[in-house]
Amino acid sequence: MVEIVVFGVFALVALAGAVVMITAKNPVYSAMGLLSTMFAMAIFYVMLDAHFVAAIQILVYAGAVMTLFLFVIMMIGVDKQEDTAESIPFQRGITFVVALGLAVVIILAGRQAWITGSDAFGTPDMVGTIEAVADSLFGNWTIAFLSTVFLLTIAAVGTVALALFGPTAVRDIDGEEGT
Amino acid sequence: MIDYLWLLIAIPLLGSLTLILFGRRFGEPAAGWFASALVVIPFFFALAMALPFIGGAESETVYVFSWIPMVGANASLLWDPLSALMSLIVTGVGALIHIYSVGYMHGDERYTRFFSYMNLFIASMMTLVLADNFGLMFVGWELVGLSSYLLISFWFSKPSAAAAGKKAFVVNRIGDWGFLVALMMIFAAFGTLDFGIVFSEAHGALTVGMATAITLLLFVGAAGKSAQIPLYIWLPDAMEGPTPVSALIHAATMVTAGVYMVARAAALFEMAPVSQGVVATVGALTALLAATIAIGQRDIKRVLAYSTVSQLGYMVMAVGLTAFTAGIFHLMTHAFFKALLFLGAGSVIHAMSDEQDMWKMGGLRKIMPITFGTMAIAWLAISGVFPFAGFWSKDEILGAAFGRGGGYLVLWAIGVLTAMLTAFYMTKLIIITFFGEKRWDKGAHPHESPFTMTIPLIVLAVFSAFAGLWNTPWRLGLEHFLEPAFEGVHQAHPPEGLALWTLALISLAVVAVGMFVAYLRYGRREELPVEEGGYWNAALNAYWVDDFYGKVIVLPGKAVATWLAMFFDMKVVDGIVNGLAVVTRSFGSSMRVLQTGWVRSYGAAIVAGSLGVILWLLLQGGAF
Amino acid sequence: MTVTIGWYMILAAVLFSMGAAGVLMRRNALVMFMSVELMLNSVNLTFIAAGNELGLIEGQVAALFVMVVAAAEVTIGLAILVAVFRRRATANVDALSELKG
Amino acid sequence: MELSLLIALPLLGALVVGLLPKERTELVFPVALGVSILPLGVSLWIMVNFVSGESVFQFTEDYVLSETFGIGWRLGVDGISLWMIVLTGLLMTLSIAASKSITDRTKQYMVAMLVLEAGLLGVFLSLDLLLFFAFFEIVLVPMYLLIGIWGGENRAYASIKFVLFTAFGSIFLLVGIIVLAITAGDAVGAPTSFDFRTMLSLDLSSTTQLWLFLAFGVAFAIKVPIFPFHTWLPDAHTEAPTAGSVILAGVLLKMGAYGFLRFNLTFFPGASVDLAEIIGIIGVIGIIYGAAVAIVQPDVKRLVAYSSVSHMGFVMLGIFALTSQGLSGGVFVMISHGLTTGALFLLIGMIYERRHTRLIADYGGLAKVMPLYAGVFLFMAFASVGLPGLSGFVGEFAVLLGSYLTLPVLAIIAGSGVILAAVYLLWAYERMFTGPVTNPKNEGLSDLDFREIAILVPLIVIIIGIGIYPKPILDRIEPSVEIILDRIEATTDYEAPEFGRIDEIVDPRDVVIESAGHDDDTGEHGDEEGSE
Amino acid sequence: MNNASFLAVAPETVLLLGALLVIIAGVMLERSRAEWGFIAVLSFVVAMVLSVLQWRAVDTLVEEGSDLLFFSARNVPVLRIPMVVMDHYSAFAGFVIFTVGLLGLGAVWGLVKRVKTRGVELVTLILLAFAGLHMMTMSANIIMLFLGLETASIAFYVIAGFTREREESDEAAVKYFLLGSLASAIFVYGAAMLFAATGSTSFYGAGGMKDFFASTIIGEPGVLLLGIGFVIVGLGFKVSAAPFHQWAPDVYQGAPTGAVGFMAAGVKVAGFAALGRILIGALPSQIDNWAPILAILAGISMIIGTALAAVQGDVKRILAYSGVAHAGYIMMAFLAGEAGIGAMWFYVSMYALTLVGTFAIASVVSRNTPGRSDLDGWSGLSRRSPELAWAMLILLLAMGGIPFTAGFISKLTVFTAAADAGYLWLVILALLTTVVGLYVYFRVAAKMFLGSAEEDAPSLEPSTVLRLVLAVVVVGTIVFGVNPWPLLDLVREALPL
Repeated sequence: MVEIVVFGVFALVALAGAVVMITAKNPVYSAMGLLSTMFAMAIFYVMLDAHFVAAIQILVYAGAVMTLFLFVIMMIGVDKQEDTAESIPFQRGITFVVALGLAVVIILAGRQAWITGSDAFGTPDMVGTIEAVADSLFGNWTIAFLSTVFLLTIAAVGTVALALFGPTAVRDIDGEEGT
Repeated sequence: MIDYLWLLIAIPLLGSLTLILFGRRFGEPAAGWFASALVVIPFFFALAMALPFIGGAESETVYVFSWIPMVGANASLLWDPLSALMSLIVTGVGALIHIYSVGYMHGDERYTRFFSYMNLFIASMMTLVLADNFGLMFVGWELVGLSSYLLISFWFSKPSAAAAGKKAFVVNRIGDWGFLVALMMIFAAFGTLDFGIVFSEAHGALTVGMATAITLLLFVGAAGKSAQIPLYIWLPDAMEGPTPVSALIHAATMVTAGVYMVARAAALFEMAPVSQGVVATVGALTALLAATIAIGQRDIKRVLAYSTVSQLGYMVMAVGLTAFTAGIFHLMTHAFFKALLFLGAGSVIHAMSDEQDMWKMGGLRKIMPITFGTMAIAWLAISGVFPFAGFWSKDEILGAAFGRGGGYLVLWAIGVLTAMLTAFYMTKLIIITFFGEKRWDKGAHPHESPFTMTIPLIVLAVFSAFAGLWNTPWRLGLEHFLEPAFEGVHQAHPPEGLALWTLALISLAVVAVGMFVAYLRYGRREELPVEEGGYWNAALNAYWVDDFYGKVIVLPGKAVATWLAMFFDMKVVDGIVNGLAVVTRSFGSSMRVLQTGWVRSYGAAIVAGSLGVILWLLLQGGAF
Repeated sequence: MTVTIGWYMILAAVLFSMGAAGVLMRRNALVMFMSVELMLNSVNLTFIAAGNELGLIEGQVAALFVMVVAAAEVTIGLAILVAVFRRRATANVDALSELKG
Repeated sequence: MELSLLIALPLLGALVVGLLPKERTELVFPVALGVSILPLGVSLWIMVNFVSGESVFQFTEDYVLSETFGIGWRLGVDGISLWMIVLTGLLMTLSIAASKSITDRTKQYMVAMLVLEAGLLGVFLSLDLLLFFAFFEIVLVPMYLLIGIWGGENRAYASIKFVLFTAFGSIFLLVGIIVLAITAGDAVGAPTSFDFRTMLSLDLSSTTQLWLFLAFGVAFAIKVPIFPFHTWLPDAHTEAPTAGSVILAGVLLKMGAYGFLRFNLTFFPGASVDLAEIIGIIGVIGIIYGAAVAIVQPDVKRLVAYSSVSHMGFVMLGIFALTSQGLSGGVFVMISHGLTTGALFLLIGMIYERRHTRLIADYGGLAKVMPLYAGVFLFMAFASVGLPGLSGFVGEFAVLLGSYLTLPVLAIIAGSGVILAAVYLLWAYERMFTGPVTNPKNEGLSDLDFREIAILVPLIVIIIGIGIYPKPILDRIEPSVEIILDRIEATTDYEAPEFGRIDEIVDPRDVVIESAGHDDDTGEHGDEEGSE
Repeated sequence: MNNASFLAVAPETVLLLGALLVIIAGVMLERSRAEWGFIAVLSFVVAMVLSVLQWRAVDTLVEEGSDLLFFSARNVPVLRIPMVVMDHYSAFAGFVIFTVGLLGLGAVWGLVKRVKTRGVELVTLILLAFAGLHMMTMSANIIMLFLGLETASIAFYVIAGFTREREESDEAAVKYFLLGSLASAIFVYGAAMLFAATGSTSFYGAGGMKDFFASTIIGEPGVLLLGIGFVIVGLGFKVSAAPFHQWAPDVYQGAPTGAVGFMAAGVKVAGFAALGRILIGALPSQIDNWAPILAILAGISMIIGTALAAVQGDVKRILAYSGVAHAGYIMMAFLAGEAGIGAMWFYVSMYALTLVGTFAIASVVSRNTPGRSDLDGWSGLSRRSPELAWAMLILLLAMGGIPFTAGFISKLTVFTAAADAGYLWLVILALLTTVVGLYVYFRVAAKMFLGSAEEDAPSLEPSTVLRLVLAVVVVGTIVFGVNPWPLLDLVREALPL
């Protein structure tokens, strides 16, 4: 029963956050909406025995990512009040229909059975423990884990490359391919 | 010797090629004499080979080489009395006209080209005559058409000459189409075009209906070449060519090819009475029609042209009556006297500095005695005055018509009427041209032609006078001669005995009437009668048949072609093609609108697309 | 009545759709990007819920990797957005519609 | 090897021409001309060494390229393709010789011409469907460039129309080939097989035959072109440079008719018999329509282009008459049309170089100014009209006589095409060459020079030669045609008229290359004999 | 782990090392381009060699009957989830991808010079991106695949916006990034659905998707179908299949011309390889579910791609839209299931070659007026530079599917595969669009050969590197057009496990 109440409350929080995010005229409010949704998510993760992920969710997402977002919003520092009137013809209608349709179709598709896979090879004892995650991450998933190095390097190099391009650099490139 | 039969074709052909390629080196008059020699030689060659027929020699087929063997059309030649006779006429008259041309064409800038064409004609005509299958005959048939085209439009700088040449070729082609279809039918029936097989197996392989169809189509071809109704219109225009051409091609030889062809296919025509009737009727009507037109013509060559049409009508009538020998007989005599008439006319025109209007001549009798004398013989011959050549041949035809009886009596009547008209207009021609006042234009200095021109006239005059004696009712020399060619063919003959004499007398009587009327009208008065309005106008314009064809066939045809080309082809057929392209492009352009440039609408497409994809998958996968 | 997998899945589906709606509705590039993050979060929820139901740790691990990806994406994404929109003093993506057709 | 050499020579030539130093432009023309003579020589060598009446495909080559896909470098020449390659070699040499006036990007021009030649030769020599299609398509590219770069005013439109129109047809051909290849693959236990021989042994149902016939047919019909797929032709012909028009009319159109002969009749005999009448009707429409439309064309090139439509109608009629004479005649018309129409385009090109107009109305009285030119033109016009003694007649005559046996009404109507042919060509001649010289611009025109005469003389000689003595050609065509007929008779109820057919019946399986795999069909052989 | 198993990830390792060395050499040691450029080239070459070695190693392993094909499944029984698979499929993909990378590096070299110091970053990004692309193809796990996908995509987002002096470049980067993230989210949602539906993120191994379907028939396929659908959409976006294609023209046009070639080509190769890995490697049993929708998407792609390409006035957009159409053609190969893989490989690798080549040429043509790629700029190219014009012509012909170019064989094999699978209607549609496609390509050709150059247009001299790239591409196009058979036999073996 408690479970239901908790789920209900945080589901409402998550949805409300999402609604705020996609409707708020001020991007800061949007960020706040997303933040609350993420917190609600973390709660769900805990409820689903994914404690480590929940922690990461708070630390990385709510902590780092959202901060970054807010920072950028502040930095660009404009459009405090976004005009929410739609300028693209049919866009609103399409959005509404498509989003609603997507939700309805997904839900309808899963109404019989959301899980059809088998857990024949499952490791139920270990669910929810950080050890299990670690075991997996540094065992089976080592390669995947290592592969993130590419992502991170790119993130670093890419940011540098974009940042290096200052106003002075605008002028010095007059064409693309040289001889 | 017979193995070298092909030389009859090859020699003039060689001459033609030589003159085309190296003509300039020959110069004038060597080219003319060279060309003439290459016709004279075949003449004597043919003569040498023809003589044995008198002794009753067998017909022979000479295989030269294989041409289109799969349709049974090979280059193989037939030497029988009929082809021999035709060969002699063609080379003989041809040689004379060549010689005549040496003088006549003097000074023409394309002198050698003229003779090369003339030689080409002789070669083509010999091909036509000597062919032993319909295929090769058709070759000659078309090639004479080519020569005719080239020679009619010889003076191509004159638009009328060029147009006349084209007209001749095109109208002939209409006839050729009939010939061609006939050949298809023959091939379908016999599997070959070979004369020997076709004629000998005709009775077994053909039904009467088929024979009728084939022969009628053959006759369409003949009507084109021999200028019968309704395809005669090209012949008068063909007078645009030099006069020797008119004499050789459009009087003596080529135009008789139709008659020759019908005679050649006697075995087929014999099987088809309906065709006989049609052919004979068309011939008779053509004879009459052309004669009535000839009366009203003022141009000396056009008179002769219509006269030719008329005489061809006689011949066609003859072969239609199955009086093949009579047809060929008239063909032969006509070749002599009509060639003579044309050459004579040419001589006159030559003398009058290319004036052709008879109304501007007159009184030439004394200035050009030889021309006058020879032409007078021809006049008597064509009019059918005893004992000149035309009398015998024409009477045989009329006799045959009478002999067939029944409906053919009408044709006989027409023939007789035509004979009277012929006598009338020929007399008129002679009188206006040679008698009476001098009505020359200023600057005309008539003179007698040089000997190269007069000698052929004299020779022809001799033949015009006496050739008829070869086939008189008492001594059927020609008929006997031609017998092997018409072996097994039942021919129509004139009645015998008293009837024959009566008929001859009737003929002579109407001729006399015709001549007398002409004399009354033109010979007795100082002033020529004014011939304007009414009938004269109609006759002068040949009853506006040309205009009629122009309005009914040529103009609508052109309109249809223009519509097809400029509207249907460009707008409809091509319009559909271009329309498809336009549709494709406009589809692309309209799709372009969706590429708005707004990233959010791209996103909408992606999300909507995914919705579509999963919907399809779920529906198809049976998840709903 | 307990909270079943279906509840989470439906919630995730709704959040995913809302995220998608956000991308399509908002013209502020940052908010659009946030909406994408929302979508990724709903994916994570799906992974974890399914992993939990299946008794598999893989769901959690997958979610972790999605987070890593999201983090990297955010880094580059914000770098791009900053670089682009600093010059224009706007974050309106509708202004970027020179390329079309 | 000879056939590979034949295809390779022009390509090597193109390479040589392409590698000529940039600054030595004066070398391009003589080198290209010299190079183009080589394939002509080889094709003549093949002609001389072709043994009439022996095994049908000769000089065969068969190198498997891909076992899996059943693709091979399979070449062979029979009595039909023999003449096509000789024609190609001849016209190529002549049209390169006639391209002296090309001064813009000459090198690229010559390369395009030589590549075109290789493609054309490949089409006629391939005995592998994929190879055939490849050559069939590749021809578009050099032709596109020839029309597009060196063409007339409206060249951009004409060239792209040419490409798209013919490519549109080819897609159906490709579908047909793929389906056939898959079917053939099933028969031999491979994914696909493009071998002519394998396909020949297929026993297709009548519905399949019909659809495949149509698929192949559309492509070939457009190429031929058959009414109403002809509208690319006048545009392409008119805008193409002289050599382009010559090759287009002389060889390219033959690809379509050749395709009908080689593939449609052989692979789909049942459908061929069923559709013969319809195609015959379309062919006759083409004859009359092309001729009628030609009459009023103001542009002499367009006129000749439409005359091609008319002539190719004869080819189609002949082919689908399904008689020995019709088929042989059709092939002969193809040869003759290549020569005469090619020559006419050469002639028009020569006058165009002097006057830069193609409008009939701009000329008049030329015979006075250029007597030699006028004479040759008239000669070619008569050859095209089908004057006996020249090449045009032999084919048309055989076609008409042959088609009357099975399609009498059509043959009769088609016969009237000879009238219209005389009308349009002679009228055009009349307007261009006769009468007084009306346009002062025409007064100073020079007559043919030595090079031009040298180009035309071979054509004149050949046109007369094969018109008078077509037997060597017919002798080689006939056995190949008989094979086709025999196959049709063996697989359908149809019986071709016996007139003039060759007696000894060659085993239909000898159609194919002599090599292994012969024994596989023994069973079928028995059946065929039984049905005969 | 023995050598064979390490070999599976060796190319990535080499590229990573190469990238790091480039950074070290270029940024820290401030070495010249000649030196770190050499390192980059070497990395690609070594990676290519390693791909060949992989292929041969797989041959041996298959002969020995070993299951050493999974990098992480061998000696640790408890670890049941394979991450990486080394099979002919990944080896061939590797070779193609690294070839494209090498050629792309050559094509982009001019840009590298132009952007001066930032060239190091550019090259690093390229190396890493191609490592990511290959990861997509060698993954045995959908999360791993997603990682590869994102690795490549993120790098490409940056490259798309690299020449920021042009406003279009900004726009391209933003569009690519926003839409790319959206598509990634959709893809990964699909991955989650597949996880829910099959109980595994892996394709292979015990309990992997393939194994799961071998023993189970899902009664309620809703979630599975959602998973398949979203995965197709996600990858469909990457390969720019309609209706997920709209980013492509804008990004192609805005991104630096020299880079578009390898970006487009690389993503196409890897995207289709990934699609094949999932659909045919993991879900071959579901072919009846996914084939029809793939056929529909293929059809839409062809129609939209060609129709829109026909009305474009910009060469890069033309190529982008034609790329949409080509995506449609390539998708046809999948309809035949495993039998179509060879066709897919042939098509996609040959198309990748032509793409790199065409954009390389485009980069030269637009050199004098930056970013200019409208058709008029190509007018009279055959006079300004006959070599470039003819090279372009051959590549265009290849794209149009003209015989004796690789493009013809590509189309032929793909169409044959689809026809064999019973999709004759799609083949006919494909051929019809091919004709319109010919119009598109000949239109460009017409500009080059028929158009007249502008008065002041200088003649163009491509750099030696570019010449080399073009030579390889053109020769490859023709060689594989004339004699594709060895390659065709090879790719028929390049099947996913």
